[in-house]
Amino acid sequence: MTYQHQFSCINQLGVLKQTVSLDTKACLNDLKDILKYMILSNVLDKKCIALQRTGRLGTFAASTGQEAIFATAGYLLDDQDVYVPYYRDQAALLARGLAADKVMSYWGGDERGNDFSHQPQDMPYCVPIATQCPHAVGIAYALKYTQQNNVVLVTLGDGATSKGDFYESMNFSKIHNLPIIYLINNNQWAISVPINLQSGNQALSQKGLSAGIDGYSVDGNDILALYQCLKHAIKQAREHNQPQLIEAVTYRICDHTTADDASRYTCPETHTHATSLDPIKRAKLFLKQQDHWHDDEDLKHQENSQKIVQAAAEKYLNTETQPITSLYQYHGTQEDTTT
Amino acid sequence: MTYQHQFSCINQLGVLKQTVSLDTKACLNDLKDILKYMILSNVLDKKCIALQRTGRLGTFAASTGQEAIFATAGYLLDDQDVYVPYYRDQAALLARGLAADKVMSYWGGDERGNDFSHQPQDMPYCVPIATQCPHAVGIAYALKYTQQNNVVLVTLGDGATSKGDFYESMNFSKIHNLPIIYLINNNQWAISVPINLQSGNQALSQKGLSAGIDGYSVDGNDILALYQCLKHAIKQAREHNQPQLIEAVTYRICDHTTADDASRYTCPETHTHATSLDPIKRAKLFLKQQDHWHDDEDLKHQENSQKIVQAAAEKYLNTETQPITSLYQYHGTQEDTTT
Amino acid sequence: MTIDIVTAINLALSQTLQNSANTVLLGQDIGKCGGVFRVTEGLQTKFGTKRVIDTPISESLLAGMAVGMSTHGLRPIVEFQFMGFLYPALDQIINHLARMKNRTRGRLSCPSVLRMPYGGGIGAPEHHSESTEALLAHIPGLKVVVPSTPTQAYHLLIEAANCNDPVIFLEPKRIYRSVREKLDTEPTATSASQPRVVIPGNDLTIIAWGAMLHDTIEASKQLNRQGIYPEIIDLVTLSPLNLTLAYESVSKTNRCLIIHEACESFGVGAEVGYRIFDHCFNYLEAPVKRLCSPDITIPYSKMEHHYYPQINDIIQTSQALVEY
Amino acid sequence: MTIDIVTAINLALSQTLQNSANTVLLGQDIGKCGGVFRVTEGLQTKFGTKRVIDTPISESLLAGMAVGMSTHGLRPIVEFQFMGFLYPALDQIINHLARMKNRTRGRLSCPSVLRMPYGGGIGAPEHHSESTEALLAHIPGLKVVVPSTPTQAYHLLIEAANCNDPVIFLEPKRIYRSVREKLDTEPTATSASQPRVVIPGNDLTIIAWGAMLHDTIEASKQLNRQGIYPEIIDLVTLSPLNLTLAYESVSKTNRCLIIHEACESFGVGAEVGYRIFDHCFNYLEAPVKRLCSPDITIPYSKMEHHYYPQINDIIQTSQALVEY
Ligand SMILES: Cc1ncc(C[n+]2csc(CCOP(=O)(O)OP(=O)(O)O)c2C)c(N)n1
Ligand SMILES: Cc1ncc(C[n+]2csc(CCOP(=O)(O)OP(=O)(O)O)c2C)c(N)n1
Ligand SMILES: [Mg+2]
Ligand SMILES: [Mg+2]
Repeated sequence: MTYQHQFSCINQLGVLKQTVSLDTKACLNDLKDILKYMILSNVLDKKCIALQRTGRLGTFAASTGQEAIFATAGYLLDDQDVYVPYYRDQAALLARGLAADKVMSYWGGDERGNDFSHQPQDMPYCVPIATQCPHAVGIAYALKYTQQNNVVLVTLGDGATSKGDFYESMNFSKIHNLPIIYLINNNQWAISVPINLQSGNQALSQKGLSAGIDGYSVDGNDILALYQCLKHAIKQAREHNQPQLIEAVTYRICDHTTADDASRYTCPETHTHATSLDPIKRAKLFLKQQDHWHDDEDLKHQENSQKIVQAAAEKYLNTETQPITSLYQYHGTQEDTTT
Repeated sequence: MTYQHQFSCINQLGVLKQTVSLDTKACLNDLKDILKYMILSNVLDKKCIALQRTGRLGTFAASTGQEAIFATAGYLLDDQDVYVPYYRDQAALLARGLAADKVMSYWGGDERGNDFSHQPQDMPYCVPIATQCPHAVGIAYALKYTQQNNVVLVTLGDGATSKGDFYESMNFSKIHNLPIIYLINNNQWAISVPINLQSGNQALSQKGLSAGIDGYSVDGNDILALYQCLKHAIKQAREHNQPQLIEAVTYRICDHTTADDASRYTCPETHTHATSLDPIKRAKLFLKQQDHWHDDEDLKHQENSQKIVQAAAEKYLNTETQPITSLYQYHGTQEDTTT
Repeated sequence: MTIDIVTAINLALSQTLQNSANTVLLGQDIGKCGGVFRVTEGLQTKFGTKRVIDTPISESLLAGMAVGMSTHGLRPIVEFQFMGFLYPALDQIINHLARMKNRTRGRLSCPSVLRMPYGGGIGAPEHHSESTEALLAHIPGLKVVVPSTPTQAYHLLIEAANCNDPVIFLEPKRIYRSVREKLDTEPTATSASQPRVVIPGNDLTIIAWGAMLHDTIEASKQLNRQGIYPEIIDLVTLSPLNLTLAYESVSKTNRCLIIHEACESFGVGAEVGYRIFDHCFNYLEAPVKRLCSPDITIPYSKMEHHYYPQINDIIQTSQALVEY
Repeated sequence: MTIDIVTAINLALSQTLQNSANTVLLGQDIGKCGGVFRVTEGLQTKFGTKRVIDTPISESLLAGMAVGMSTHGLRPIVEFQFMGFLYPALDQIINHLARMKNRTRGRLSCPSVLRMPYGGGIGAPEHHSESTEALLAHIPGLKVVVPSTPTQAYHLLIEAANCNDPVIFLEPKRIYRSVREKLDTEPTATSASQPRVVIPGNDLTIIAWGAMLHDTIEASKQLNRQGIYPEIIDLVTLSPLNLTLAYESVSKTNRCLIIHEACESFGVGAEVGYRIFDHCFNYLEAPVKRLCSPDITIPYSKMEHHYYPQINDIIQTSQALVEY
């Protein structure tokens, strides 16, 4: 029972570390797909911020600089697995098949943004910090109970690891050996509270030890490290019902949300440095070196994403608001007799 | 940052392990005093159970078999330190100076049982599991803030280590380096739930690792091991503001409370074995071997305790109930202007 | 053969586990121990540890797991050991259990039952006598029910277990063992959660539920001897409120008394009282009265009889109301 | 120079920190960031990180620490970021903060203030618009206050900070910046937490607080033009309730309307409405009416104006009441 120090595979220049072996070509194809979702998420972020600034969207939480974590997680799960997001997961949801206009719909203040018809078993956005963890445990129990061979992946921020729900959840997951993966987006900030005022330990992955769960810390800007680590964790959870904890270390180079102004509390040098570690840039460098991405693709996928996002925005802006009756429709207070 | 495997100093026959050195005579004198409180607590347990069985006391939680943990903790704290109990701490409270009739008063359903005038800064009994931990953190912060050189010791059960409050508390204690000691009475049961259904890890002391706090597991029936370990922890907390976690491993050889019937869910063999490990017996054997306890003292201190407890029972039974006005007196809803 | 409320609930749980393979029970000590009040006695032996789950002490987790389980095909029935230990779970209950269906526009819903003993009068330690049903009743999306007899408890629990949405099931622990009757397992024509007239009468309407209902019936017997005949209504469902029966009754009796053991201010009696005032404004010959506990913390056991309304209080308040 | 409510609270906090060395502030983002609404702006720079403490995300811990700090010589003022995130702390608030004094027969008490923005109407995301004050009002031992103007906010906070017992301080975030006035720091003759008549009138009594008070004043202006003159009462303190002023008013106007943005059932309006019915029974010419939000979950921002009572609703309900 240990926690691993930060695991990484490719350096800042996209160069594969000598110790790492790339198992298959398939992996590189996967990484290429993941990169596309990262780009899409990045473009979507910008659009949503623009919509918010012009009064056409509510408060929005971007995930700029953290795309690799979410895109990889969303991509690696099977269709029948259950993804349990918090609120910064657009890259994962896109990789799971969510239409981009749903993201706008949600942040635009429309409950229909949570209608994940692409993956109807996925949980909706979760705002109260860490409260999604117990849900994930309940789902994992249900999956194991019905002997489905599926797993649950739940995400949370570094700030969320301070909250009781997270520990209580891990504790139960381990006692009952549930197929669950906890994935922490350690972006160093919880709004304005820095990680050293959030936790007094050396690594958040260490928090798994309290429950007897193995924890891994991984470079959250390193698409290959994330890929390998998440793949391993999903396998452990799926095949051995071993709960898993992964801390992906990154940096929130965006504001917390559009309601925030990070310049009030961050240090410009750190910000600049963090920006230079951008996971999209690094993934491109790496895939180019592996001959799986070509110069013209930068532009092509950027434009493609722009088109998708533009179409989504139009759809969102042209959507009628819900009928007033919808406000009253979904409160369960009627008895019924289905068993 | 590690957790220590179970630490013990004397074996079941009271024989000092070769590796252990007894620093001072003072220690043996202390242990003798602690033993007296253990005996008193044990006698008090029996009396309270008898009072409950005859309808003269409400539900009562004994601590039979766990006396060493509480008596040592209560004894080792300074007068100005703050003791934060849960509900099984009578041995500690007695060692802190609480009159035995107060224990009866509390379990007899009288709020005045919480009037710890002997140590007015100590917290009252705490029933909702683990909720005393955040109180202890607040107190530790207050002590450090006002630069008092005192520490807080908070106790909890093995079951309480499943609750969010415990983890949230440790996390904050470490971030702010507070003078606090968490002492777990791991008596293997939370009412009927055994430790393996309560936690999936190897040792409860490991839970400190989540917060970056060093944890120790100690034989909770070994008075010398407890003494050394608690003394060390109190020193670390007092002199270095390092929060400490101690798991004292023991066994609840009594029912959970008088409302419980442990025979419904425990195994008789385990119970018999656990009884043979009784800390009072072992402490006597050890102190006799160290020439700090003599055969006639067994009886003497037993009788002495009986006298104290009998007097307490009489006082309790002759106490008038509170005036009805007292029910209305202590709800703070009046403004005032003291600053 | 007569049975008590504990046994009735046990039978309803057993029946539900038998009929619905997706039902699971969660709670502290509900396995071998059978729960601190023995409500789940024998169920783990019969249905196994996967379906009757002894949990760690993590109330917030339990409610949160109920959310995840129920959105994903299971039908969890959670036992909270005492209502005073429910509070850590309120976050999950208010923010998720009650809202998931609305949040997802009906995509995910939370069929689940949260059971717990409530109320005092058994001489239990601090925090074991809570009656804070008003907190739950204020939350849209929750149904809050309270049985007061074994047969009713049985049907109410079966109904709750079959409900497609969350139900808070409050068990009046003071009468767990004292109220006995022959169990009638035949489904009733109307829903078990409908309010009902327990004793018809013409002089005033008394509304109660749970353990207080039985004190009210007792008081009523004594009032009868003085020629006062209250109509007694068992509210059964505290939220959503259905007061049709109460309005009819008060329109006839012109007087109304509401009884509960929670403290008075902002309690369930405020809502019921307000609504009756409002709807029966032209029928009332006296103000609607409440008989509740005072606005103080529940005293420890030695003094708790100074807290809850006692049978004599019911008699006196009723007399005063009739004479108003 | 006029100031807004945020600034008034900031000044009151600063004043309190200055005057009382034992006062500490606790909360998420209250340091450098100055709080998500900037209420604590500049205070950490001025009073240091030991007194203005940026905490981890652990609401339950914050309330629990307030218990421990306040029993041991400090006077904590805790900021909860939004009322929707208070729920994890309810256990500590209900079971400890409100009860410690009673439990220890006065040996330990909990002088502390729990501040939080409440209410909707600012287009915030889910869970950021809660108005569940009724849950807190039902708990004996807590004082619950709501300011509605800058000067009142200032004095109310100073008073809360000086109170020897816990005070829940609810900040109407919708009017944080919109209501401005010249700050009068002179202590008032009466306690700031007393209900007050905001506008005298004879035709009906309207009771409101927080942000809704201002909508009520706005509606009143329009009603005046129609010859209807409501007497408007700002309740200020939701618990413990003091309705003396309201009874006097209703005895004069014979009509009463209560307004709040929480959902209707089991809300504060139920208690206030019930009491007025009860006390003013012989004076009422129409039933006491409530104008509240419906019993549903607060909609996301696109539809929230269909939820809260709007100015027009106040006008129409008032008209109907006068014509009753
Ligand atoms: C229980 C709770 N408390 C407070 C908040 C307000 N809040 C929203 S986001 C946030 C910070 C979360 O930080 P982290 O978990 O690190 O996630 P990140 O936003 O950095 O991805 C806070 C405090 C909340 N949503 N829920
Ligand atoms: C929050 C909460 N949930 C449930 C209970 C009921 N309860 C009382 S004692 C207990 C078991 C506690 O076990 P542990 O922490 O191991 O302490 P022990 O009694 O064994 O010393 C439980 C579940 C409670 N008091 N508080
Ligand atoms: Mg973060
Ligand atoms: Mg235990």
